Amino acid sequence: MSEHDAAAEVLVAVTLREPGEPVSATAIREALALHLDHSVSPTAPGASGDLLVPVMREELTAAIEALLELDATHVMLTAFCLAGPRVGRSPRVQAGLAVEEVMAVPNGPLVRLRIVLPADDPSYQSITPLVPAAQWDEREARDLHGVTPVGHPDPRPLVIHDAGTTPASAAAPASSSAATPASADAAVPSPYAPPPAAPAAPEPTVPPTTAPTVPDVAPYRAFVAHGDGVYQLPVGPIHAGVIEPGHFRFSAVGESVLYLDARLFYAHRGIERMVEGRPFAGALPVIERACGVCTVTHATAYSRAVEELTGTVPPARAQMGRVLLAEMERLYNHVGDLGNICAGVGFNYGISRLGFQKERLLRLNERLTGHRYLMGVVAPGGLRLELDERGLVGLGSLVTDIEHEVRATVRHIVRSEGVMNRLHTTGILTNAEARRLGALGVAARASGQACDLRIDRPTDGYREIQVASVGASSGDVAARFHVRAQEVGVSAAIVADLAGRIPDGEISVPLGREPRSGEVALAGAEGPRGASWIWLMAGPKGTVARLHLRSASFANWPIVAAVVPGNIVPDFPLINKSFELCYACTDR
Amino acid sequence: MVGGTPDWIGLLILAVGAFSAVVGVLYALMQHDLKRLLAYHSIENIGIILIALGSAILLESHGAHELAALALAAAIFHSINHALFKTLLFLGAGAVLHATGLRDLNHLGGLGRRMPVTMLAFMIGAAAISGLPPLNGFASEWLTFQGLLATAGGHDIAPIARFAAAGTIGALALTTGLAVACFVKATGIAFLGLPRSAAAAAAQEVARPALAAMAALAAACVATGLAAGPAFHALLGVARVSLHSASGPAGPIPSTFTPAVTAGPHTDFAATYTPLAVGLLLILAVGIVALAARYRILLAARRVERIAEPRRVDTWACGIAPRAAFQYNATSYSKPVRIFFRRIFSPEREVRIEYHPGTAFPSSISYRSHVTLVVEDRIWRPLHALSLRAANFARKLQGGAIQIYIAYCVIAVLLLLAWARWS
Amino acid sequence: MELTATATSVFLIALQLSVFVAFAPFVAATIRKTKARLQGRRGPGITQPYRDLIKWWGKAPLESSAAGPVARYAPAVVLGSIVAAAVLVPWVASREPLPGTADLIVVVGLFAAARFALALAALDTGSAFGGMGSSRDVALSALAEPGLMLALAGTAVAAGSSNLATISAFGIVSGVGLLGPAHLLAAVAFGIVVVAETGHHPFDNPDTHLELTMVHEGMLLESSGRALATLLFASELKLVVLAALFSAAFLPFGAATEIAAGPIALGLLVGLVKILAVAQVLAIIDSMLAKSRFFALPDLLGLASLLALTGLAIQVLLP
Amino acid sequence: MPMDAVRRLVTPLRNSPVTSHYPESGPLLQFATRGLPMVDQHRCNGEGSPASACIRSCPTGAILAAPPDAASKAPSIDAGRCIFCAECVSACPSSAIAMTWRSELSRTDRAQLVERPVEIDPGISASEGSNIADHLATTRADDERTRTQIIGRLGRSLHVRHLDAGSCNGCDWEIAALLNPYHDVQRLGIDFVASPRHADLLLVTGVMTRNLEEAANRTYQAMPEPRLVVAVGACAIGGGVFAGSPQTGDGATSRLPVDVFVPGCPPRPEAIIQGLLMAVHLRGSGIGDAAGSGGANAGSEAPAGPAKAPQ
Repeated sequence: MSEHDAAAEVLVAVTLREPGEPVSATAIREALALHLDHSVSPTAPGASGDLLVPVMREELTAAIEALLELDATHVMLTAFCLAGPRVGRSPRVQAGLAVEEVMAVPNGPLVRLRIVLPADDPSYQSITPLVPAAQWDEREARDLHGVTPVGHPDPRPLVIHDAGTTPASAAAPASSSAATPASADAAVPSPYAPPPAAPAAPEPTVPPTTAPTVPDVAPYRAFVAHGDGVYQLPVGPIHAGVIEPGHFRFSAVGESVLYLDARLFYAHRGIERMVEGRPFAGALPVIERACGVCTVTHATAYSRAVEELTGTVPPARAQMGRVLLAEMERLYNHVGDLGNICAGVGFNYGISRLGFQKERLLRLNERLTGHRYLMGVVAPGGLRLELDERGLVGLGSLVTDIEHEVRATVRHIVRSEGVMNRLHTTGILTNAEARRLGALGVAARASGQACDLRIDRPTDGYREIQVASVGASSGDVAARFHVRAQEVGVSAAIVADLAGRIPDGEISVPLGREPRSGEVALAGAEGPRGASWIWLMAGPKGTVARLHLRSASFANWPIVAAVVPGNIVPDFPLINKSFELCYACTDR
Repeated sequence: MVGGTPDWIGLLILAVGAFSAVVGVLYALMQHDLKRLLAYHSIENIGIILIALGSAILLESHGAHELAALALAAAIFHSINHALFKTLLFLGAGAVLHATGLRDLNHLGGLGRRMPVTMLAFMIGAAAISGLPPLNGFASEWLTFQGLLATAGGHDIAPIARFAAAGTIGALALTTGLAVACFVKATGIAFLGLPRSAAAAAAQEVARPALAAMAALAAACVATGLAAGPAFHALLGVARVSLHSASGPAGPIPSTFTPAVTAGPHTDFAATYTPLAVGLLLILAVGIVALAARYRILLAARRVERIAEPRRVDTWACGIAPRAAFQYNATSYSKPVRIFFRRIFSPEREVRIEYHPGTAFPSSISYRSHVTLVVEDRIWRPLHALSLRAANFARKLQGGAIQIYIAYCVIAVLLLLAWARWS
Repeated sequence: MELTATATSVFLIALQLSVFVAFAPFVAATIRKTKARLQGRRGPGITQPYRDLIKWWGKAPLESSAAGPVARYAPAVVLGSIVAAAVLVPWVASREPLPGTADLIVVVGLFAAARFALALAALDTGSAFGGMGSSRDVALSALAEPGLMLALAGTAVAAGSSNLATISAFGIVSGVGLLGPAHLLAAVAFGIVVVAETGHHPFDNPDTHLELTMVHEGMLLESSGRALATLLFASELKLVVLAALFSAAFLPFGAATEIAAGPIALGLLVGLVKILAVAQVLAIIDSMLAKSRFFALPDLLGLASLLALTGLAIQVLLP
Repeated sequence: MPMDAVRRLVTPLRNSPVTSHYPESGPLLQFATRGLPMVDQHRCNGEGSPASACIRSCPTGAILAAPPDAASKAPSIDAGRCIFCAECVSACPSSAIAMTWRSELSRTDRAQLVERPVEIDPGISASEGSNIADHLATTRADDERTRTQIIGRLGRSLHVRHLDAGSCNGCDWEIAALLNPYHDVQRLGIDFVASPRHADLLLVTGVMTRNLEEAANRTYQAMPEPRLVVAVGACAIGGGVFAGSPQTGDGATSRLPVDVFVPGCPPRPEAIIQGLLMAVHLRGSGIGDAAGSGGANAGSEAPAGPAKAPQ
């Protein structure tokens, strides 16, 4: 057996996808008009090339059906407050709450279906029966903004755990505390005010976007199976290893899992609310820390959203630098995840070898940016800090060396029958399920779904480089393992290629025009776990009016829960690690 | 019956015994009805008795009279022991039924707190039937093993019989291992942890006479275990006489029997087990460790916290409040065995999921499982019915006077002795 | 004469028990150290298990709200049973430390008693993980039992007794002649059972922090302080006793055949080396193999039984 | 295949372990490493008022204005809040703030985390670089002294339970990195355990979100005495960038009695080891040993006034 065969046999290369026929905005409008009673008002593409389509609240499902016929996929659903007269382009929009469902048309623009809800009845027909991938989005929007999806199959609280038991203080209006972070120390007044404004009296820049009413939900109860011999296995929120908080309630009979109810959002810090009213630059440290290991992804998505709102084009060095950093982020995550899969089966050789290679990658990150997790570098307008020249020198060869080590280790793992026996056929996510539930990233690619923002909607430096696409079809833990292993090679090649040829010049430019209040931009970035999206609405004077971060983990978590039933209890950690999702960027 | 019987009958009895033992304990493991569980264990124990009987026949037919007597004595000893601990266990199950109205283990739990004497007695019975030293079940199983080892090692015995005995050793070992699993399940799920139903939470200890009966039987299990030497000696005499009548003169009765149970030193196989020594050693070791832990007399830390009683805290449930529903139940406890032996059980399960209309989101999930008792349907149904009747009979006895239990035991022993003597 | 025999017995028991007790954490430490070195790291020091045990022994006790006397006293029963087994197994000398008791079935029974107590204690706390570990442990041990008994039965049949001292002495007398195919098959079967009973790969992962995959440690999750120290020490001691059992039954060479200073010292030395060798093999297995799929384990244990039975068959069917 | 396995097995034996010798040797830093910023009080022209550029630039309020009666108007830096973003360095009009490589900043006292501006003799300060180097030399000597003291007290065993109280995951991954072959904390007698029943020390990361308060309290209650709490990272110390969010508390101190504070965002692994060793030191000196109670609270003088955990 040759060196690579073992790893390659399960791989179904989906490289060089046929670029489909581009779908124009006009085509989408026509498709929508077929399903809707009235003609769709011609809206010009937004700042990020997206299409805003205001629809009546009764027409939302019809509009979605129209888009689904175009093979559109769910991206996110978010709610926000439409206070003030200047919001939006549609004259029908007056005030109150609005909900936007964002869908991506393949080879076409993103479509934002916007419905406006009357203040006295902030409800709409749930789209989850139609778009199962929107299940958590709708529950989150209800918890945080009070918009009720009527007919949602799972009306339990999601984000605010004590909703329905005590008045959720999150839903209480608190615009001043949201506009400026309250200082924990009285000795430091107003530590972080908008630079140009007077620090003393922060003017209430934007009204609170949260609803004034407590969402009408019942207290949370875990969903469990019933029957003779069924017991509930509680795991978390405090896990046994060094793992983030999340509660998993298994309904099981002995070792067989019947159902898994995942309760997350323990680490909900209210990030989106915190940044409201902050200047664009001021929101960055918080967004960056939505998740400590997807910092480049989130910072890039946010920066691109700001750049699109302000019409800023980052300099070439920054664009390539972002690619380099993103691939470094993917590298250390993937190598660590491969090691974690070994930990899931207790394979000490893989754990230690890959653990050490990950440590080496983190060291390279620090050499390059001064931070092991690459925080504080990517910023709106380009990069905040210069990439360290000493870090760039030899980066390519070091990364190549690490990649060789990783490949050798993976080869040993693949040849170790005991390990592969556990990975094969465990935690299967079928192609159809992946599509139905809106899987992203490695999870989707290992189930035969070709989805990669770097290829589908390239931005920054990705427009100038060729990213090889890898995938597998079996959708089990082994497939995800192999996809990651292959992607390590792809990323290492990109880093090795770019490290020596980052263009010289400025690392950042000042932000361009000041966006109109109420203007919205959408930007995504492909992180190690898949595509993360930022939905950003500008407030006055270059501030954040409303921000929604839909991380890749958020989209993938319900899928983990759906994949586990039918497997046995001791395989759950392995399945979980093969998806390797963050809790932090899901919970925010 | 034992003496002069052809080999094939011995082999047949051995095979039937091994089969009965393994199948009995496996089916017992699948039960979560306490009484049915115990009833299946009767099949297991009959199997063990048959194994001893089979080896006795094989040994006898090859002229190893002394060892044959040993094996036959083992069979009788085990039937007596079985009568003791099985009665004790049925009484315990009856007490549970009386206190809670429940026989389903999946609804029990935490009874030990409210019924400590019943728990202790049941636990002793469980340890005895699981064959744990130094109790009586271990003594007779030890002898059964000795009979098998002697058969497997006997140079004059036909190879096929020796191999059969060797295989039966494995079967008997599997049986004892599974019996431990089954009785940890029965004891642990019923008496330990948190109550799984309101009835279990409200249980009250049964009346004193019933407790006395259980205590007496538990004491008998311990005493028979520790005094296995003399008991065995007496039974050996019976067995010898029985064999003698059938197959000519046996060897002289050895005078070397000590309190130890010895597998005759006169043949090519010998072993000794001194229950009293092992029992004392165990009590000593456990006692020293327990005292050391209680008073921390060994390796006391530099600064010993003066905490008389342990601080009580919620059972760790990963950061949430513990609940009874989080505990393993009887079905779950034996699930690994059910899957290990799925070919025998051909388990079926039915997971019924109802969905929210028009979606793939479940609105309710219910689970049912069923174990097909293939062996039972085809082979063991009569025996099964018999043991169930025995179970029902024992249940009728539960609340009653101690004389009845004693009478029951005595009758059982007398019947067995009679069988051994005149068959 | 009688007095001398008793004194010798007492001396042997004291020697063996104190060496086992003092040595058990060290054996555990060598396993950890070897594993660390095989992973390219320095690993914990050789005294670490001692420090851990002393530390836990000195900590304040906690008791779970659901637990009762079973959880409280089970650790003593567990360790007591293993200690009793430690007394019975002939190790330094091929002679019963305690006369009339060194029976292999008794030793196996004592292990079963320890398992019984621990499995019950795990259920007493009302913790899902305790029940899970307990259920897995008794199921695996039940399947390991035939392999264990058949492997030992092979040696018993060969020696004509289930007395371990007799078996050990028979092995020494037989010398190299002992190492026939039947013996080797039984030894391999017993080795598999030792791996299963001590909770090493592929049966259990002693290093895991994932409670869902635990077997043995799952039962210990609720223990704290002295109970934890007792149970951890019991499992360290169990490994030593199993290794000693292995050496008595399958590799008795080196054990003293007469009671004199020289042979006893040699027996001690050789005995320690054998136990350490068993431990190192476990460490290497841990480093080479992954933890197996839970429902693949019966195959492995079935293989052990089959090997042992084959060994026995060779013995009884071939003259 | 078997040859493969053997080769795999013996490779690490041929090479010496990759494990670091921290704390005998220092941490492995890079040129670019961003440690705690330092304020040069002579260069600082600052009026030290809240309006100063550095104070306004700091996203976490880690730069504290000098008290009105202080001789120098230069601000202090609160290591417990600093996220090492270097925003203040670029904001300072007089280049009085510089990044240093100092990353091992653990303290048992919250108040000690506030770093006063540095006294540097203006005569020597010919160049900015030499000042920083001098300062670094003295602080590193301090750190090394602490380290050697700590090693003297070690020789015990420490079992650690990690508690994520709502972190961004960064600290958690650095804690996980402690187990990799390079850091390998097991060599120091430190190990991570699955059950709080087995633990001596609770390693807390994150801001203590409202959703986790109950779980955090349960975890602490589930630990046997004596027990210690170490707060890792800016979030656990005082909320970090998330301070003031209505969904969070202000770090572990708002619920648990913290004994050792480990600043950083996230702290480098060596810094976490330093914090753990400092906790071992505490145990050795008896500070964390009060049985039955929540343990002596070494951080009680912290400005945030950590609450004792309810018993």
